[in-house]
Amino acid sequence: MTNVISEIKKDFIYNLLLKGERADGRTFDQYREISIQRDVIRKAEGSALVKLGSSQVLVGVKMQPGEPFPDSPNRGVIITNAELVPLASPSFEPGPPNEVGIELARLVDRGVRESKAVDLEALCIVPGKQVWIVFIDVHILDDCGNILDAASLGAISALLCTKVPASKFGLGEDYILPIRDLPIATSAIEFNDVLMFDPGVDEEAIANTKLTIISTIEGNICGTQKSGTGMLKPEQVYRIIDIACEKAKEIREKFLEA
Amino acid sequence: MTNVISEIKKDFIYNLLLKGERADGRTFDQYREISIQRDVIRKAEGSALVKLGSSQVLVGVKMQPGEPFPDSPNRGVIITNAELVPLASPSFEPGPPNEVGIELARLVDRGVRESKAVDLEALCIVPGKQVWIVFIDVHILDDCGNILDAASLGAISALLCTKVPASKFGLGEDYILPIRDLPIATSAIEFNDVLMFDPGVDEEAIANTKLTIISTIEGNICGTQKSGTGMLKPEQVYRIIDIACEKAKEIREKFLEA
Amino acid sequence: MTNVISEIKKDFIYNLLLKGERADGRTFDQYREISIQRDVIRKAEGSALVKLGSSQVLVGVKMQPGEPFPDSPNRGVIITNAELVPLASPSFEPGPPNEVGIELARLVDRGVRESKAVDLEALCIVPGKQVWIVFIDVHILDDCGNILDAASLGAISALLCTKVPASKFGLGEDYILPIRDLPIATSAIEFNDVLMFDPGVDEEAIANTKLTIISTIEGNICGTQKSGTGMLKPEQVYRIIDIACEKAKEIREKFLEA
Amino acid sequence: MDETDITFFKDGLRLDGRRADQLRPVKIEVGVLARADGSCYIEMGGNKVIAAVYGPREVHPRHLQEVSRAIVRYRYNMASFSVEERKRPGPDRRSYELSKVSREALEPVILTSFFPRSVIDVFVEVLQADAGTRTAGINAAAVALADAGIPMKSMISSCAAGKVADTIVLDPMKEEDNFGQADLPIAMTPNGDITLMQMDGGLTPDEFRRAVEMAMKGARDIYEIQRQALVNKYSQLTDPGHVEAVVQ
Amino acid sequence: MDETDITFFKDGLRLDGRRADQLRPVKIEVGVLARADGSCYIEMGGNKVIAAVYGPREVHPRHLQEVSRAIVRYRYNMASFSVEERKRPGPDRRSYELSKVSREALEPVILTSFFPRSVIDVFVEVLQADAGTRTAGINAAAVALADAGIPMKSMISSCAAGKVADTIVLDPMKEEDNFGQADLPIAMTPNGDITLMQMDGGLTPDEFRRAVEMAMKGARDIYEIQRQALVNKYSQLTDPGHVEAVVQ
Amino acid sequence: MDETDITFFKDGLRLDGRRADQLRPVKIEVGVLARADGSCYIEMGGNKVIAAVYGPREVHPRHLQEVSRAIVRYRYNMASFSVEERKRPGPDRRSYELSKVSREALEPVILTSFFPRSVIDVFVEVLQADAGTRTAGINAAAVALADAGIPMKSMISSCAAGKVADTIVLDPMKEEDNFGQADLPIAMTPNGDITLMQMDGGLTPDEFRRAVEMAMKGARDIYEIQRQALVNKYSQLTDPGHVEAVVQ
Repeated sequence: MTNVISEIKKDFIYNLLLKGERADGRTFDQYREISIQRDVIRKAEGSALVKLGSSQVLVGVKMQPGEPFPDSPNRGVIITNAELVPLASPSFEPGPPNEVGIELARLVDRGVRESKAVDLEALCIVPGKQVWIVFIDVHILDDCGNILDAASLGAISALLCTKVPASKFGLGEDYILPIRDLPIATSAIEFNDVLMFDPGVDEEAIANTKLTIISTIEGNICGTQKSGTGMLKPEQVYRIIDIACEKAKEIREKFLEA
Repeated sequence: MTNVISEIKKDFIYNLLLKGERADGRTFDQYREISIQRDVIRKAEGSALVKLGSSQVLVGVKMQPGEPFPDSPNRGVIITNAELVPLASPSFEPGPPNEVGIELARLVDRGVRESKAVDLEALCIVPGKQVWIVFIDVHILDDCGNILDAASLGAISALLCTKVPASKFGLGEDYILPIRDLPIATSAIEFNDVLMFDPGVDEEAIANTKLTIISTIEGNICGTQKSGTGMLKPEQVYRIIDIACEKAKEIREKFLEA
Repeated sequence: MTNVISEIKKDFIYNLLLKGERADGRTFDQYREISIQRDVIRKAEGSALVKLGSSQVLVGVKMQPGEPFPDSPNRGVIITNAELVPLASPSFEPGPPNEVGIELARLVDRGVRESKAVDLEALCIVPGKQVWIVFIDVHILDDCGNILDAASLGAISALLCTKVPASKFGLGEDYILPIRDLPIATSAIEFNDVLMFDPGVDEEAIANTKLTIISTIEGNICGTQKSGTGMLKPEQVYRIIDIACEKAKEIREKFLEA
Repeated sequence: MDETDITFFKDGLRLDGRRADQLRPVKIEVGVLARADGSCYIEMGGNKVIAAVYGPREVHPRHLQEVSRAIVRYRYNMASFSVEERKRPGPDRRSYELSKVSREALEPVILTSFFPRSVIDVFVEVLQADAGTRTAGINAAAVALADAGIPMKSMISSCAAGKVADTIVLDPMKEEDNFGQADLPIAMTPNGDITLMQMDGGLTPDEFRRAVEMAMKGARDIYEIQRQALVNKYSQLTDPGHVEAVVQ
Repeated sequence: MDETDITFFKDGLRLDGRRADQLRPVKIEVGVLARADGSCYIEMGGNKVIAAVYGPREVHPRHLQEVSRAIVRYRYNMASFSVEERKRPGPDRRSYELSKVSREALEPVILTSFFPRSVIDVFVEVLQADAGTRTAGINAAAVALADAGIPMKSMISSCAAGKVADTIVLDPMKEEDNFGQADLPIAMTPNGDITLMQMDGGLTPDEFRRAVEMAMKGARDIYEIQRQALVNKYSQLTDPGHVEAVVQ
Repeated sequence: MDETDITFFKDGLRLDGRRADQLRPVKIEVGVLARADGSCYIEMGGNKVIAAVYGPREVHPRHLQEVSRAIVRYRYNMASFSVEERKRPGPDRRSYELSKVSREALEPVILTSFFPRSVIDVFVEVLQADAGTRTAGINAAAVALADAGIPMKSMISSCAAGKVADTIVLDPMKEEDNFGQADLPIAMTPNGDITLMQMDGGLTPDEFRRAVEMAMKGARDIYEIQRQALVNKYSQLTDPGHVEAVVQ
């Protein structure tokens, strides 16, 4: 029954697309409504609940002192994890993260890491001995499409309000985690040579190619990832990049620099 | 074939119950014959083989020095584990403990812990650095019903004959582990408003509600757990508690304080 | 389809055997062509690619300082692992080693360990604190039968060219790992009272009994293992031992002592 | 659980100003998730818990199917950031036990025989923990089941009582739970049929009775809030039949 | 295995007073478990091992089924408290290997073709270990198979020989196993067909033969004890047919 | 990735003497494994990678079957000894991600609809790693698919571009990868349809375009080597039809 409905939905969306329309009336490069609530989890050092249309992602940041990696003795450590808990979608299953969850976590991580948003050197406590470990935990609550962009936005939002819990560990006074960049992930799917940003879950189901661009304040690209079993022409890639950087700028200005 | 037999058995027991009888002629609050053999495993610091009718449970206690938990630096550590090995029942499967095994281990642990039977402070070797770790390992050998009561009785019996292996670790002379309380778990199933203690495996199969009461020397309650997918009236709970404390007293006096 | 072919193959080999012949024209105690390439993996401290007919096994040896076992504080540690990766055979599956892979790794390990080929005392760096850990990693690439003999030959070949990476860890100059014995595993299958050495994959499929003999330079036996669900007469065992020691000598002289 | 130097009462009131028999503030929202068949968000004091229900749906793997009824699965899970010290993701022994007893708290009222060979999945995520996550989870899950239109004999409401400084108190908060003398969570139907009962600590039989009765009183108060939350959501609907059935 | 300063012999006798070719005391009880289809408890020296057999029964998961025969599974498991230093519960690499060779020691005599698409499960629990747990386990398992009424071509009996202080000895105990020069466990039918043979250490081909022969002698002695234990259990039965078949 | 004091260029050439737009030496051998349905060994600089293809074959477990097409599985795995510091055997998070994107790089050209309900398994083993293992793996896997006779719309060729010392370079080696400013691996058809694109580091949109174009040029060069390797293997065959089809 579910499958029949979903096939009908797909046909509906497919036919709309051929007419140049989207099911919810958006333009092809238009994002759904975004809302960000920060500091929603008192037990976390930083947290943010991001709603992207009906998609909901909660990101919590926890910090604790720990050992640095041997090959970077003077730098803090970022560990990003994503839980695609079965509460969020009929297609998520209990158990350790599968390749979809791992890819999502690694992309969120890549945005934070490659943009150098967090000054890892500043997270060194005792060189070679003790550094801050920053755990970024992404908890998907409702997957109505494009949870990667939501998770990425949630991560930087949570980091922006993260307080380093120094006093709890006898390491001086708490202070706000310094953030140096604001990486934003923007994803588009390709279907019949149409490029659609911020795909809903039904749109994701019909398209089989997605490209994610993570861009920085400077308008540079710090991460990309093609996913899905389709192909992209180089021109499509460049077109996505142009729009993605523009969209990222809008989102950044509206939600992170306000 | 097995299933047909078991259905016939169930009907038989069901019909007996309606007449106020049990298959093995016991009264509703009567336990099967209990036997306890202590110190059966030479390699363990303490051990006990409990037979409860045909149910057999072997509990071994091992001790070794280790680190305390950060939030209780001056207290020893108890770790309770239960193996429902497939040797013991056609319904047990190889692999890590499932929720039934975990619940059993945690209830055995709760009895020992909440009754404060073991003086954890006395198990501190070097405050904050080294304490005794007490491993209580429950090995179910034959599940003919009510293995929780047998396991719980096995745990306290094994602890009662546990010798702290201090000399083995260069920590002075061996001594008997001091035990301060004798928690006893007593379980009853409810069926058609009949309360039956020490259910056999076939009785467990027809009833879907069980209540376990763990009580102390003082006659206080240090743990309870309702399990199964049925309901209990408060009056039934209170009735079970009254009988349970009485039964526990009898078992304690006969087998542990002798 | 595959199964039909494989049944036909089996019948073919079976009928040949009854006539005293092998499918590839070998005599019953003849090994397939052996080739050994050493130092094929620059990132490993030692390595060897062994081809035994079409079977291919790659063994890499890595070394790093680590802690000794408490019960042998002055001895290095050997850890042998085998990956039966699914690339090597349609019957291998992804995932942690199953009992076949574990048995293979443990037999390779047994040969090295029981022959005392590696002087573990010489691998002590700081008594009780730091010793060399020798990782022998067996990577099966193509299972065309008798991969155990190939793996065992690969392990000793890789050890023979292993350079202790002392300088990398600030522990003096690199030196060649001293090897004191050259254990060789030789395996035979039994079928209809015929004993066949170095079985191919189809021969393995029809016989259900295999005996592996690991022998040393001195002609002593340092390990044996019967595997498979058949039986062996003592006389068959002794016959295999006699030939096995002879074959091992030939292989050792030709490939390891050259 | 040890008693410490903590003063649990001041002028007859608890650390957070409550009377001994008073609940913490409770807030319930119904239907907060788009993908789930039913969902509920609850705050009980500092606890923030979300529950989703999927089903009845097909069972995977197949061999878990029951020919005469739906199976019920319940997964209690804590977010890594929900507690003071970061929790490793994934289930631990505690969450396996809580999942089992929580499932057994709800299953008695679910009409599983309506849906042979299927599964009803209940997923509970603890987003912030503050003592009482299992009771909060059960309360949310029961409302989510109703929101999913799963036929139930009655609502299930859950609450704990505890003992601190030799006093029986309702709905213990974190400090009372950590340093108190006993904790007794229950779940029940509006008729007072008990479907969950656990306890640890130390209680005399008389204290036990008083704690059970106090916890039942708390559960009854929570039932009213559950009912109201469902009525609020479904009051505009033309045919609120199944809601009525649920909360009757 | 290293030789150390241990003196293994005194006045021609071993540390525990045995002759070189003498078994440790063996005690076998049949049918010790109520739930299992067959069971056996064995003591061999300080080893205490219990075996249970379930089956023939349905195979789960299905894809393991064989259309023309029963599969045999064997699970060797050590209780955490069975050894000097507590063992983590669950199988390790050693127990996987021992399970495999033990299964292969029994499978040759089990008439698996009588029970297509089914499984015969053999579970062995080591309750106390004292060198020789695999041979004790196989001995118990073989009796448990007979007790379960599984049709077998013959009994299987298992024993080890070892080498200590350059002497071949029967049935090594812990000290001889830990510090000896070689260990050679075998299993066989009463006819001397070998179904298990492992060895580690160092033996000349001649020592190897002598060790095999000594181990076979030990296995024959154990066979008598296995047979007697089964006869004792089944001697009262009116139709001991299948027992006779088993041990003949 | 940090820039360090490393001098990446000397006299306009890279550390290993290459020009900025030059590939490392590539060597490809087809059909190197006997058991696999198709196989390929590749060396790209210091990378040594082997790929095997099995299938189309039956899917286990069954519930993964697709009624209208073959599923494709791809397993990227590093040998423990393939890297400087020994890697624990088994997949880690990185290898799960690489397996996913590599599979998605090949699946677009595989005619999966020819083989409903079956699976095409691609196994890639990294024997020695030296930056660029995922691209080497995809190149080997694509040739192995052709060698296995799997019908494909076209070949897939993969190469990375990077940025070091503010210069865009082709096919970064280890030092350039570790200490460079960006890495951008792609895979594509001979027509320039991109099937894999990843990137990390920092690139302006203009640099990004130049890197994509350089990586595409590298992939085209690799395609010629793949094609030649297949032609060499199949040139003696009387009917090289399916090879032609593959590399058209």
